[in-house]
Amino acid sequence: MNAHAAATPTELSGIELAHPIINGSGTFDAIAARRVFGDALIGQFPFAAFVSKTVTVAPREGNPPPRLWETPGGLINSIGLPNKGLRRYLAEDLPELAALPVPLIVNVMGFTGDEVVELVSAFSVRDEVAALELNVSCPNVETGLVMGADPGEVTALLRRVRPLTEKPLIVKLTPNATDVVAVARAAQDAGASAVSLINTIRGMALDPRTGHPWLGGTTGGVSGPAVRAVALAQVHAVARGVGIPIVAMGGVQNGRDALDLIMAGATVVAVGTESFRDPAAGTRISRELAALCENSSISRHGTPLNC
Amino acid sequence: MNAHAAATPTELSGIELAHPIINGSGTFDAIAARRVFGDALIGQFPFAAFVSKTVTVAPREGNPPPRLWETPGGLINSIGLPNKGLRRYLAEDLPELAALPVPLIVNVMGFTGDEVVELVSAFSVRDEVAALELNVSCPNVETGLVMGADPGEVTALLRRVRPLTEKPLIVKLTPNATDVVAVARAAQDAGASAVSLINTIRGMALDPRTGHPWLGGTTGGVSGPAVRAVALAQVHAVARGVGIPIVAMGGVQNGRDALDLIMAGATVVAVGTESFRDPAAGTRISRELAALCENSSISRHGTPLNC
Amino acid sequence: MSAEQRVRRPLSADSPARRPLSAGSRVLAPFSRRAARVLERRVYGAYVVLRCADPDGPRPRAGQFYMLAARRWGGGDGERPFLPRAFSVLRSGADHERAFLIEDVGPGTHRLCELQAGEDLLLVGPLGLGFGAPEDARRPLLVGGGVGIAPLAIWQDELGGASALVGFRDAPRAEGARLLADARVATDDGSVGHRGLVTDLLREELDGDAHATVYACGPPAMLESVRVLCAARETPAQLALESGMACGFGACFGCVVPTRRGYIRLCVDGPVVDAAELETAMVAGMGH
Amino acid sequence: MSAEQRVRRPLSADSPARRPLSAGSRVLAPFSRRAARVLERRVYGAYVVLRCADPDGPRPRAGQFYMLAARRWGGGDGERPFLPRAFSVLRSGADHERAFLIEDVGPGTHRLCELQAGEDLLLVGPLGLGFGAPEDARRPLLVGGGVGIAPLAIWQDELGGASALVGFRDAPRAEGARLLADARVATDDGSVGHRGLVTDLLREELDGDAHATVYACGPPAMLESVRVLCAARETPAQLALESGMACGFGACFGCVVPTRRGYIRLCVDGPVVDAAELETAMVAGMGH
Ligand SMILES: Cc1cc2nc3c(=O)[nH]c(=O)nc-3n(C[C@H](O)[C@H](O)[C@H](O)COP(=O)(O)OP(=O)(O)OC[C@H]3O[C@@H](n4cnc5c(N)ncnc54)[C@H](O)[C@@H]3O)c2cc1C
Ligand SMILES: Cc1cc2nc3c(=O)[nH]c(=O)nc-3n(C[C@H](O)[C@H](O)[C@H](O)COP(=O)(O)OP(=O)(O)OC[C@H]3O[C@@H](n4cnc5c(N)ncnc54)[C@H](O)[C@@H]3O)c2cc1C
Ligand SMILES: Cc1cc2nc3c(=O)[nH]c(=O)nc-3n(C[C@H](O)[C@H](O)[C@H](O)COP(=O)(O)O)c2cc1C
Ligand SMILES: Cc1cc2nc3c(=O)[nH]c(=O)nc-3n(C[C@H](O)[C@H](O)[C@H](O)COP(=O)(O)O)c2cc1C
Ligand code: FES
Ligand code: FES
Repeated sequence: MNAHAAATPTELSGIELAHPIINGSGTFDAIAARRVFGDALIGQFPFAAFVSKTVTVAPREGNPPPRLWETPGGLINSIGLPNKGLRRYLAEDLPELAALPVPLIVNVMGFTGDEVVELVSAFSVRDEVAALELNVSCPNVETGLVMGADPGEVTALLRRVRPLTEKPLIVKLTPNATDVVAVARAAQDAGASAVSLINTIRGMALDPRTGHPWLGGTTGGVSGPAVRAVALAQVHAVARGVGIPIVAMGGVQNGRDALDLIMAGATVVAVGTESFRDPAAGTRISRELAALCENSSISRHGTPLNC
Repeated sequence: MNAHAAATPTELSGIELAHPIINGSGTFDAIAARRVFGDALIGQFPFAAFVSKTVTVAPREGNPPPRLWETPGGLINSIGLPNKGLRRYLAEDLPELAALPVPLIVNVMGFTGDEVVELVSAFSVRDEVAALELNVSCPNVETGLVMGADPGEVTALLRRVRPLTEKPLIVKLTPNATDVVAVARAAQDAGASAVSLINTIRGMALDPRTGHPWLGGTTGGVSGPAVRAVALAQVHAVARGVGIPIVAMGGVQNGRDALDLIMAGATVVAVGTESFRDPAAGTRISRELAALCENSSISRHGTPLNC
Repeated sequence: MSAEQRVRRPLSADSPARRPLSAGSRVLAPFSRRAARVLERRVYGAYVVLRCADPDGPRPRAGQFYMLAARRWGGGDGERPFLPRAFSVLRSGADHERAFLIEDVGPGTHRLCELQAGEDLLLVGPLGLGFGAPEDARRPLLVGGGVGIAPLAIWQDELGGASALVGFRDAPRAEGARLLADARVATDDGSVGHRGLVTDLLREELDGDAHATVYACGPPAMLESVRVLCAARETPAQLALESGMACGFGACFGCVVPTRRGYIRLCVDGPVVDAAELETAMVAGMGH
Repeated sequence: MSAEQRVRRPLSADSPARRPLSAGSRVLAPFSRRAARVLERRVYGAYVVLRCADPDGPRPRAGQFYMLAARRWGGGDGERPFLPRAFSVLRSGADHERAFLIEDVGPGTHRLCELQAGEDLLLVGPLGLGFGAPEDARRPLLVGGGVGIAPLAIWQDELGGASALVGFRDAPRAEGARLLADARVATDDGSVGHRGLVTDLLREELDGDAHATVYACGPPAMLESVRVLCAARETPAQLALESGMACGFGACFGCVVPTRRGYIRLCVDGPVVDAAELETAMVAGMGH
């Protein structure tokens, strides 16, 4: 394998990317990483775009600790979307993130349609932002349905917010749904520019000493290699159901895992949990992917691979 | 830990069990194991009840190979329910299984309501059978909906078959559903004696040499430790939503894992994939569980644990 | 041979009233996974041979296999292995010693190849149906490719000698030929013995005298050639096949291979199969 | 000290206009995981000390930590570990040598304790904010419990000496006291030194002379006692806390502990925290 193969530039809904590897929302904080690693972070930025952690309208402290539990080949997190809220994010973080050498994708979540409108409108006018990712894995406080598990909810939401921005809108699907393809199709039909999947799978752990739920948030979401096969199945199914680009993620640890998702239909691959093990994993994975693509005779549907 | 703690007898819908550990359907073939291990299998039978692989009305060859793919801490299988069909199962296997030293639970699946009626009626009159488990994770060939993912389908099915037998009816839920609790509640309300979960989670793998789906059945189901946290979350949620007993499974490897599921609300715990690594795993797990319960001050809702 | 039990059973359970798919027989396995201390680790070119002590296990039949694992299984490449791996018994010495031949081709074999004397092999077995004796006073003829030589070594021991033809990719692998007595060697690159395929040697042998029973184990393409060569000459052949296995004792239904009578579970109805039962020895998903 | 960079930054990113939660400072970490060869593995009673060569890493500040893993990570108890584990730097010698003190309490520490000289530690770091110098010419007073002695050893080195009070569960653990100079020891069972808690010794010391800056690391209950004792005497204290960490560099938001100003990520805004910032040092999910 040629470890220095050239990365293949990629395009996602009009955004130019130097290679197909980006980060998963909430799994890399570029501002904190800059404090820890200094300017090396900027010089060796591991991702072709930076996806922010989910931003909500109101500031959130997040869930009480403990927030983490290790599982076989994976991790359960119940972080609870801590963030400083829209206003402070715009004022404090956006200018810092604009200094990154890659396009910025802001991930947002609203608990009501109005909140999503507010978030999309606010970021729509900011030049620092290349695209928006809608995290729809929360329950709709009005209907009680998990927005992202219900095609009707997704359609209604997109109908409202799609007209509000010219930026690409990526809809991040939840894997905790009977029919993920139906939700993806609803997103596409209502104007989503792309879909991203998978978010974490609902999981739980008990405190071995007490038998009570370990996580402060009671349940959490499983990520990492343990979910890779599930991610691949969902990406494969969604790719056959929609024509818009797919940002695929779930347990990617190396170039082979990334290539699998691309073969299954992804345009771009995101790395989450693996960055916790090695902060520069994104760089390694993009190099491994480039080397695999260069040396491989694999092509998708007879056309050369986007990698 | 006391490795020789006495196993606690357990009762499941009127069936007496010597301890709370049974096998997951399709993960132990007592007849084949007898050929391999001889009478030691009978003398040291590892489970407190034996659950058959799914029986269908018509004989099935199952899916083309390859049928297996190893994942991090788990396994994807696409076996495709091979079985000799109802008629030969009744004639050939049932008499042999009656010789086992534990109660027999027969797992059945129909592709139509009529098929389920035929299966339930046939086993209902056989004294060798202590209980029936309904595998409802297949698509209904009439409606196209996956029976086990839709509460309405489950209600309709149970309304038809519940009156046909006095034996306990255990409904095996699929984890690939938005709202597993709603399905469990539908099963309870329509007369299910118990529910069992989780079945395997939909997953996939690609052949690294070709990039095409590895499994003969294209997709398969993930089992093993990789799914344990997901199983625990679903069991915990279902236990809070229904009052009938729960047979819990998913990645159980040791007494601690079994105890977790019991703490979460299970009456009986099934072992699947771990038996592939050690055919006698059930015995070890039941001993470890007994030792943990003996030495532990843990109790559920203030009442002593059923373990 | 003390604790040994030999039983011949028809495939009663899942194929009553059928003649077995293999002439072979099985020895029953103890019912559980046990630890076998590694006594010696020896390198033969590209292969590792682990010799271990299995005081609680019976003496296996040639062609039977074991499911092997190690402590600290897992944590290798791609967060694997997780399941045990199948290995033919290479040799069964006195004093309950068993040997296995291993080629490092992935995370499971890699971990096993790391084991040193004094560490434990975790094993379940012996499993499957082994080779059956030659019929009609036919001479036994062993044909092996790569790690497929393993079951032939113990069979040669049990037969008290038999001609062996073995093929390897290259010279480091051809070191494996030392595990058989008087083997004729072929290598793909001609670095040792005949340049070409071991089936070239087989054709030559059978063209000389087809009154043989062929016992073959190796990669799918080799076995398929053996099957075709033998079929054309009506020479009986017993093929030890491979397929991906999760359990090795009939529990998972994952290891099926197609035969003229439908799918069989290779772990309980094989791994040795009469060539006449196969339409092809090319098994989907096998071979590297 | 060549490749070393020292920077003092306010917590600008997530707490602008706030004074830092710790008086400490950080040294930047190289941006990636690197392999550090284990030079020596030494047992101190119940603990293992790994000394390794980190030629590509800067010299850390006392109180900073590293995320550690090993090759063939995983495959231990419960199919773990998977994530790296956090360890305070115990000592930072000449020639880019670093040492870590490890107690085997689970699958991650078990695997690290297995490592032998010549094998690789995989590390990311130095991470977090270390200890800050004593203010007002107060004398430094080190208080450690169990593996909590680790960051105090390097701090004692840097300070050029400081009184140390250390507590352990039993005699095998009390061997760890040898890692500090002239430490007064307490053990729960009285097998070594004072029978009772290290905080008994601290109370005695502070009652003698409260003009100290206390540096403490140990189990939550001990740190909480230290906090209360110091607060009552208005003695400043810097506590090195623990919490479960997945990443160690602020990426996962998993390691939060509550402070008077809300949750902080212990890996970037700690692990050293001014005691005055805490309402309690009892952190949910920590301690065995
Ligand atoms: C009855 C029998 C006897 C055998 N005897 C021997 C013997 O004596 N000596 C010997 O060296 N070998 C023997 N084998 C083969 C041996 O079992 C395999 O080489 C071994 O299982 C490979 O495991 P691995 O983890 O090293 O490699 P794997 O990674 O499992 O790769 C092996 C093959 O599996 C496929 N594969 C790749 N990734 C995966 C995945 N994630 N999940 C599932 N499959 C995957 C590919 O086809 C690959 O080439 C025997 C096999 C059988 C069935
Ligand atoms: C900044 C910092 C510095 C540290 N310095 C040192 C040091 O110098 N020396 C030292 O020995 N230790 C140190 N520790 C503690 C060390 O990181 C832990 O002991 C280690 O992570 C335990 O890992 P393990 O796999 O051995 O045990 P684990 O199994 O992870 O058990 C550790 C604790 O985690 C919980 N737990 C149990 N199961 C799980 C699970 N599945 N997932 C998540 N949590 C679980 C329990 O509370 C258990 O007691 C430090 C920790 C921090 C945060
Ligand atoms: C600690 C953690 C925090 C996460 N936070 C978010 C988040 O804020 N918003 C979001 O859309 N996804 C979030 N995710 C999901 C990831 O972006 C990703 O979808 C998931 O982890 C699967 O990828 P992985 O297996 O590579 O980690 C989070 C995941 C983890 C592990
Ligand atoms: C190889 C294999 C075959 C299975 N076959 C069946 C089946 O026929 N019917 C069924 O209801 N469940 C079947 N299952 C699901 C198991 O009974 C069980 O629900 C699942 O494997 C989770 O448990 P585990 O993680 O302990 O294996 C099968 C699982 C495996 C791994
Ligand atoms: S390997 Fe499981 S049935 Fe053969
Ligand atoms: S450990 Fe990940 S943010 Fe602190």
